Amino acid sequence: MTLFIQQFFNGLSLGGVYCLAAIGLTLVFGVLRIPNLAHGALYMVGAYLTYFFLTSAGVPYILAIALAALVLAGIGIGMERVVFHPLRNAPHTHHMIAAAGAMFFLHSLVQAIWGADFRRMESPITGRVEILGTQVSWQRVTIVITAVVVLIALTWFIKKTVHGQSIEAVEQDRVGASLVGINPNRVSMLTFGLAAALVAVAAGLVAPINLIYPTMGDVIMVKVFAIIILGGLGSIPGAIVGGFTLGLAEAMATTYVSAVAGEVIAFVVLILVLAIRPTGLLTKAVQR
Amino acid sequence: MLMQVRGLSKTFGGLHAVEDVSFDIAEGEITAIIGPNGAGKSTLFNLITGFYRPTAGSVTFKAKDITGHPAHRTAQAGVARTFQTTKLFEHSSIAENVLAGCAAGSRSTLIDAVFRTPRHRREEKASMDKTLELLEFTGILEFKDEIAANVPHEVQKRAAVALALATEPELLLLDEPAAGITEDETARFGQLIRQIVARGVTVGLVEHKMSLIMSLADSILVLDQGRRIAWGTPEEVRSDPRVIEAYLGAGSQGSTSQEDGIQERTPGQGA
Amino acid sequence: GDGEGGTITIGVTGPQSGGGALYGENVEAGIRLAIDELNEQGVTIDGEEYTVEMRALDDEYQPNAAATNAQRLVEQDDASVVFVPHAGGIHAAQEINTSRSEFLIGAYSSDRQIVERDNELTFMIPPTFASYSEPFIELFQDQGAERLGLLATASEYGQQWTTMMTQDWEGAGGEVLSNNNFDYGAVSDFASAVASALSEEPDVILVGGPSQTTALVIEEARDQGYEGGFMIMDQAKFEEMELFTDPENLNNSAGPKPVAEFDDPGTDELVERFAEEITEERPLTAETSLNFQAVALVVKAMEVAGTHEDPTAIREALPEAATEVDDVFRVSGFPDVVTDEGLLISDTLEGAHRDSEGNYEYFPVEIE
Amino acid sequence: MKLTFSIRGVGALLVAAALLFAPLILAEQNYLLRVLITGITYAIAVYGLNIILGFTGQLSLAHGGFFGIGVYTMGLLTTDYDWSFWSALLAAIVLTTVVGFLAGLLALRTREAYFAIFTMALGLIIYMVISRWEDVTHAYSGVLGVKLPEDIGPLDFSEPATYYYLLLVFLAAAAYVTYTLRVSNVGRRLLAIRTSEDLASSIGINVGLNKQLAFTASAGFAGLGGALFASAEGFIGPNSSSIDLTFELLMFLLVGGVATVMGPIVGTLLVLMLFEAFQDFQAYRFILLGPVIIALVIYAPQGLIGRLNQLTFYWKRRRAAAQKTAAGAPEQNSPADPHDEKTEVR
Amino acid sequence: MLEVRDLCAGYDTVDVLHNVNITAEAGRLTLVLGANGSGKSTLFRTISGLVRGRSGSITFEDKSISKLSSNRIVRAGIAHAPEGRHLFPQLSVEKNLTLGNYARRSSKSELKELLTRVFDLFPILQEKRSQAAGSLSGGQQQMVAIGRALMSDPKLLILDEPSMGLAPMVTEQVLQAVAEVNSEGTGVLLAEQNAQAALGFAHYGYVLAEGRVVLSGAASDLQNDPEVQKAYLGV
Ligand SMILES: Nc1ncnc2c1ncn2[C@@H]1O[C@H](COP(=O)(O)OP(=O)(O)OP(=O)(O)O)[C@@H](O)[C@H]1O
Ligand SMILES: Nc1ncnc2c1ncn2[C@@H]1O[C@H](COP(=O)(O)OP(=O)(O)OP(=O)(O)O)[C@@H](O)[C@H]1O
Ligand SMILES: CC(C)C[C@H](N)C(=O)O
Ligand SMILES: [Mg+2]
Ligand SMILES: [Mg+2]
Repeated sequence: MTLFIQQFFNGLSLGGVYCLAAIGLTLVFGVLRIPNLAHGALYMVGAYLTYFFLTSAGVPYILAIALAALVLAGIGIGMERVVFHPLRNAPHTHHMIAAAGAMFFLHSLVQAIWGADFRRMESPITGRVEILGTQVSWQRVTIVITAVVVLIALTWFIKKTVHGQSIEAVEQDRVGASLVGINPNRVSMLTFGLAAALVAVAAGLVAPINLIYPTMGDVIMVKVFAIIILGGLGSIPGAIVGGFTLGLAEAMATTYVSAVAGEVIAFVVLILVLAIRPTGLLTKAVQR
Repeated sequence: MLMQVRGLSKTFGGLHAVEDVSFDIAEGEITAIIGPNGAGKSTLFNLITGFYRPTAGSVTFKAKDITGHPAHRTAQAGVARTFQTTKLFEHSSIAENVLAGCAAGSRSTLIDAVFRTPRHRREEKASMDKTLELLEFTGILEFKDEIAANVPHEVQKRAAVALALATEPELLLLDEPAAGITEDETARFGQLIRQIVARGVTVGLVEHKMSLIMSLADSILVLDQGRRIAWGTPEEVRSDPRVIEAYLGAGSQGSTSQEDGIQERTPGQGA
Repeated sequence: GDGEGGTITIGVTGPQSGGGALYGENVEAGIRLAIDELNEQGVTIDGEEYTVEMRALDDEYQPNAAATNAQRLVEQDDASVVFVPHAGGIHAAQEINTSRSEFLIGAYSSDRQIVERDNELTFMIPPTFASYSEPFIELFQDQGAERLGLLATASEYGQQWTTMMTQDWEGAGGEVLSNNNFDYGAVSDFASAVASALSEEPDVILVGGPSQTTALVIEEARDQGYEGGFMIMDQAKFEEMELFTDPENLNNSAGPKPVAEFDDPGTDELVERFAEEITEERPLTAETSLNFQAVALVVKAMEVAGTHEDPTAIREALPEAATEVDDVFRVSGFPDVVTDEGLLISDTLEGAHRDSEGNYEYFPVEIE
Repeated sequence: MKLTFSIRGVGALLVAAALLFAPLILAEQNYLLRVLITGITYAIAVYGLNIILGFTGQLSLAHGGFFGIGVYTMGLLTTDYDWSFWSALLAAIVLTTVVGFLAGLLALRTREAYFAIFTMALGLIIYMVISRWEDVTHAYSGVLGVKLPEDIGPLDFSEPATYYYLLLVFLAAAAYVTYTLRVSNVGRRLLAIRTSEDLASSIGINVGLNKQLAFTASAGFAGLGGALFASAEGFIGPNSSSIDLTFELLMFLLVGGVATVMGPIVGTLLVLMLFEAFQDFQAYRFILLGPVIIALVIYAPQGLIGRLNQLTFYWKRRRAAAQKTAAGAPEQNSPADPHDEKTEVR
Repeated sequence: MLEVRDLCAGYDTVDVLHNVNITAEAGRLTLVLGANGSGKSTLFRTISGLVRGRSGSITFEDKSISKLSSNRIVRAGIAHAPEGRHLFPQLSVEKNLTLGNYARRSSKSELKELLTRVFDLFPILQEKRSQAAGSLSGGQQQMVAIGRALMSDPKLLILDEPSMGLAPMVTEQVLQAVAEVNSEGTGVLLAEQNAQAALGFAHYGYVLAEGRVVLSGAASDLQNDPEVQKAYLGV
């Protein structure tokens, strides 16, 4: 039973990690419909930036994350301008390949700057808390709480603010959007900037429980794509459900089946869900 | 009767988009369907052609029950349609569009194509001939190499008809074929429809342009809020107070007067 | 020497980008350091002076890319020796090195299959990992350990280690618990796998993958309250792990001996040069030191054979060359013998045990 | 009509001639021949990807996996089970086709992004099975000594050039099938589906069935490519079924030109040669290659062959227009509506 | 208010408009007639910035707008209900409408007023306010498109065949409503196939043929022009 509870919390924190990493992608892929394969690379750059501010520039942890988010937002915007904006009328496959090009570029660039070494980042959030007889680190608790808070704030932002709605409008009809006075370019940039900032926060929080290295984003990215599809594209509640489902499924499969099962479970769940509901768990009413 | 529709219904959530509609389409005639916006006309077409599954009711075509058959089977059985927002293969040329219609019905397989069997060559030739004939017939031959997305509205509408005809249907359902085209053109479109009937294709027509309806239709089905409120000859329908109230409005006389611009129709065999 | 006579190209194909980039960098560092030293000393073959050069291509750890690169190095750069630091690449290169092209493979992988293929143009640089099995088991069983947990990385090499250890541990009368191996590089959070392994209450756990991730796995286990021992596969290095986790977490573990602890004549100098010329951010490890030795060995073999172009002759000269290599190149268990199979045997190889106080003890390991 | 055909015909002939004489030109550069050989096996798989993506518009990310199934069927059957090359080749095609068919039943229920991610998951599962099912696939240890084709009469396939020509035959077949698709009713049906499934089914095209067939055939080609790859390489590992491979295949296709006949081979060889050329920049080559890839996609979104076809098409149009200037025939042009999402295919 | 001078415009390689001159006065209803493909929509798209003009000038309230992007043009006070509608199909009718006010950022009460006006005009939309716009009937979608343009309370309203797909009764209602909006002071630029009815409301009209203005004049003059009568009035 303690094993179960322990794994439950492990799954929960893993789910939190997934959710945090998924948020930006939900915006960019789910809402703007750009399958940004470089999202994982942005996550990685976010981790390096946090690391840089923390160690080389010596600023405090929270500030380091904030600065990294700021810089990464700039990078995200640059990426939108240089890579995706020229492709706005091209099919999504082209976005994918261009994003892959951007991903290669970022991997190489980071390796050129920081080398291929593994790095470890210390978080000031230390110690563990005992919940139901199991030990959970504060860092993990922080991740889960941040994930939930950010997701709620974002849902609110998208649904309730004019800005949020403009993102949806641009996704659905660029011409229509510009005809009501929305600047589609600005919205795209805003979305990319926001997505990048969020993924930097995710990376900054997650980095201390893992390592920093140039390909660290690859693993998480595939899972994150799975999550937002599992939940239903563009659905933020879907991303929450998807993220925590996969986190828990992985923890449980690892415990009660095998480690290999833990690694594949995400994809098996995805396939099962889509086989039954081809448009994901929580989908909007109308398909285009 | 070429087609019999009985008690057809469709609900979306709580909304009865089409409710218990029955009517017939007689062979060789033009059956028009009119009604206010949102009356369920397009939905009715979607039900007949298998794009939606009816919640109740039946559709019989050539004495065979086709209720709920998927769209492609309905099309193969001989029911073609156009869409309200004109749908074409936008990035292909007009000729390629019509060729696609021919290809849809062709029997040849990849094996035929790979080995260039006589059947394949025969079909290729036939498709080409048919395409040119249909473009000529619909009067858009000169646009054959234009990309569909770039030709004027009215050419698109005609191309959509040619594409539908390429599948060699017995029944052609047209959803607002004359929307957005000039009066002048509308009249010529009326002629085209008449020629289609003359080819032996039965036509079902949804349209808001009463000039067209009144001059062409052999019988008219009137829908309002999903229900049938009238079904009969143009004369019957025109004078039906419920139709006037729900659809035509008091100014309806004005629109029918435009009938003059259109040739006298050939009398149908009666509804 | 100036090497007016020409150049000898040592080919390398390894991961320079992607997940294996660091590993590839370390290998290349060893080769580069050796080459610099060799050029300093001068290389004379058949009376002519040569400059040695390294030409390295990126294969992203992919077997077929490695083979293509090797062929390219041989054809375009006239390399007669190509170093390949991963089992897959070595196997793929072995498909062509005696037929479509001719070149000697400097195989840096501890997978024994490499020398079992009767490929006449291969020599295997590191000790086979099978060498560690017996001493590790003895060490922990002497301490009373019975239950072995499995928590290694799920790469080829990890799986083979695990299979070997499972057999040997059971052979020695111990109990092997369920296999919780997972891919260290593909899992975002180790906590679950560690928790599963711990739930069976092992006395000792087999871990191992890249040092850094291994350190994290060990740390996670300690955090979850595990107090038993660790057997650490030879890929992970104590000297690196110490930088990634509180060294106390590593207490009560056995693994390969840190390079810096070897008493070979060249060790100290190489440690110093590594820090100076490569990086101070990470310690010198076996990836670097073993390849360093191997380059010296193979160039010496060229001198002995009197040719730098004939791979067969070079291969045949290896055993003799092993005895003649300069002391600076002897750093971490320099081979005394090169077997016909292509194994490099050193009788000074040792393993390390970090006891519960955090002190290291070394024990002999016999290469098999 | 004739004119365009001949321009394209000449282009195709040039490529064919280059491929035919490559072994003679590359006599001293075996490694480039090796790159070509690998490239051709990939290109065959790319032709497969082209069927599903180019002709029905569905992005499959399972093709690396299908390729892997071909690789391992060939690899395992000719080693552990000692089958002959030819029977293993047949088995590989059959197996991938069957797997493709079964996968299609589920995958094709989804569309667009969902289809892409569904197939990506499928590809990853295939990869996991291959890389973890030790007892059967030998996992990361890989498979050694995959057989080359048995000699046929005087043809000795252990000679790289001979094997190369054998591959060329398969490649030509794949290209020919694609060509036939482009100009036949079967291809028209698929292209119709790609543009609008609703419209396609309204004219009687069985969308589900056609997509299913396309996906199945597409998987079969990937398997064929994989099987040939395994034999050409001799040693195989799980890498040859990875998701990275899928993206490489996709990149080859997009650079060459989706839905074109020559795109797959031109794109594949071009990118591979580009990769080789950039090797000199070592680890940092992607600092250059990344932007190069992005630029290719941005400036030739229809791919190189697609772009060339478009140019010949314009040229033909302009001539036609010039011939009847008097009539003031409207000119062709590409869609300018910012909402147009798909690029032209011809 | 709106001055189009010597405008040439087109797509990639086709020229559609040739030296078009058009003026839309404030508070008046200006009608553009023309056969299919004569360039009406292209003209409107160029004015609202969806298509870039090649030469010539467009000024609105004495400021050049030919270089502005369409979202800036909306802010300047021009609303365009385009051909093809360009709604946001997955958003609710109400969201579509409120987004129509995006450029304006009206206060809550103003927004409510504008919404009421649209709902008064098209009562069915009130009923369907929370339904996704993409699931409406064709005519209902057309109503949303017009309504959305009205929501920005523009100075100049450009309507491209607003009656397309509308039932005859509604067509009249819509034209009536357009006239009403116009009489409240909003300038209107209208393309409409139902020339008969439209000319009745319009002040001034232009006839376009093959991208050129071939005729212009007061609506009443056009109504009596034999050419117009033949081509557009079906007389
Ligand atoms: N997919 C759907 N989901 C929900 N409601 C729908 C859907 N499709 C149609 N409706 C509703 O059903 C009703 C009938 O729509 P339909 O498109 O059949 O009308 P119509 O008679 O063709 O009108 P129009 O003349 O405007 O084209 C409308 O109220 C519409 O909102
Ligand atoms: N996106 C486009 N690309 C190329 N040509 C186009 C495009 N859109 C329209 N055209 C062409 O421009 C010309 C003018 O079209 P436009 O749509 O402006 O005419 P219109 O008067 O609005 O006609 P309609 O009554 O059919 O709406 C036509 O010949 C048309 O084929
Ligand atoms: C420890 C190393 C010598 C093993 C190496 N990672 C390999 O691929 O075989
Ligand atoms: Mg309708
Ligand atoms: Mg228009």
